[in-house]
Amino acid sequence: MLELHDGPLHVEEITNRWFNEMRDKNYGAYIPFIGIVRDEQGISGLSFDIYEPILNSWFETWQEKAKKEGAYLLMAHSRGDVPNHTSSYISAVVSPQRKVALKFINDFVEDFKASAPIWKYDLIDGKRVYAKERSTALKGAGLLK
Amino acid sequence: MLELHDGPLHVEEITNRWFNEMRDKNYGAYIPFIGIVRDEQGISGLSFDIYEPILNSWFETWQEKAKKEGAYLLMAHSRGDVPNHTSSYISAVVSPQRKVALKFINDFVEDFKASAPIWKYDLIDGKRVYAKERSTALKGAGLLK
Amino acid sequence: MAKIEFLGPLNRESIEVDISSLNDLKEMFKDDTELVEWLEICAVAVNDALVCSLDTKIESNDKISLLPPVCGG
Amino acid sequence: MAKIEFLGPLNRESIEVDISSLNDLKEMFKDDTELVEWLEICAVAVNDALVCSLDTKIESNDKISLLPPVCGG
Repeated sequence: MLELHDGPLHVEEITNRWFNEMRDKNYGAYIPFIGIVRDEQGISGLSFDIYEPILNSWFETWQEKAKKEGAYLLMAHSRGDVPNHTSSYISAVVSPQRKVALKFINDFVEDFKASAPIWKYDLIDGKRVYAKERSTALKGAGLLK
Repeated sequence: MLELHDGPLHVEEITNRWFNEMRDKNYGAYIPFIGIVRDEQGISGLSFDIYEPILNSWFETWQEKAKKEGAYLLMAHSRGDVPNHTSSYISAVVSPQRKVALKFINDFVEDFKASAPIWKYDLIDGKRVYAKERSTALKGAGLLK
Repeated sequence: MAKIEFLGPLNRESIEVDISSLNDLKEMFKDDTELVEWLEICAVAVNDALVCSLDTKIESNDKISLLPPVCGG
Repeated sequence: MAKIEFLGPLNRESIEVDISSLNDLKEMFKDDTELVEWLEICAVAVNDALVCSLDTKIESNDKISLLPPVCGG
């Protein structure tokens, strides 16, 4: 399940809802990863653009991978502005098996950072500044150069 | 922080409380691992004995390890009976850095399974049956044989 | 006409172009001084699938997206 | 007297014994048929620290704990 929200995520509502949807399905492990915006380098928050068609297909590919191992993935992400100390990103995995769940939360979050078509901006003095140095070029980058 | 509870854990109360205690401390990642009792092989639940003095020192050793990398660990575990589809175990890590958090949640949970002085029983027809086959001998086992 | 989308920080209006392959698009962009530095780091999707070859054929009504480096989360 | 604790599924009352090392304890337990199969898989802690040597000295008031295989979570 993939959900996009305008502005910061309501962490408790989302993680509790997911837990309650999954608790009776006989999974043995539930691991949410909650990303929280850090107050650093004078930013007041972050802001995000998302390209949904490719995000959806990227997510579905991972969901298929999880399904093959009996696991299930959930993800929430913010669009637009997200102030410091609030959350912009939650990913979670449920699995009957602990080791499968631990492996998926690591691999899924790492691939998310490298592949999900989401652009991050620092909010500085009310302006959006593209976080270019922290961003990762996608596969095939430079094709038109 | 280590907390022990009689009976099943109140997952929402615990994970929300931890999140709210940590959200303003400028950690970038919060990862709780929630263990849920699976309905399998005719059990009605699990039951646990805990030896607190060694659990506490084991946990403190891990907390020191986490501190060196700027991370912080939290853990809750049940004593006594825990019915199917409820939680007996929650571990969590917070860290400024995603990769440190992902590594700690994996290594901490795995060492917990191998080293924490907790004994598990299946609840079958109202009786406690020691889960011997699923248990792991501690370091130095067999010294007195 | 194929549609070109400039995503995220590229922050440009979409355009419609008459091309038959990505090679044509590369040729078209080569004098766009503002775009040149972005082209080195942008990936390209045709109809929402990333592509790796300039020989990729482009049909009328295809959607071509330029994707700058990403950083979700 | 040192105190011996039988933890978890060992499910026995603690006892007090007069010994000077874990070797003495091993000797004491060797005819306890009920305990023998457990001793192969139990770890031993002295004053809540796991130990690996039978030569470990035992003082009066020490606490010795027998810990069967564990499975938290």
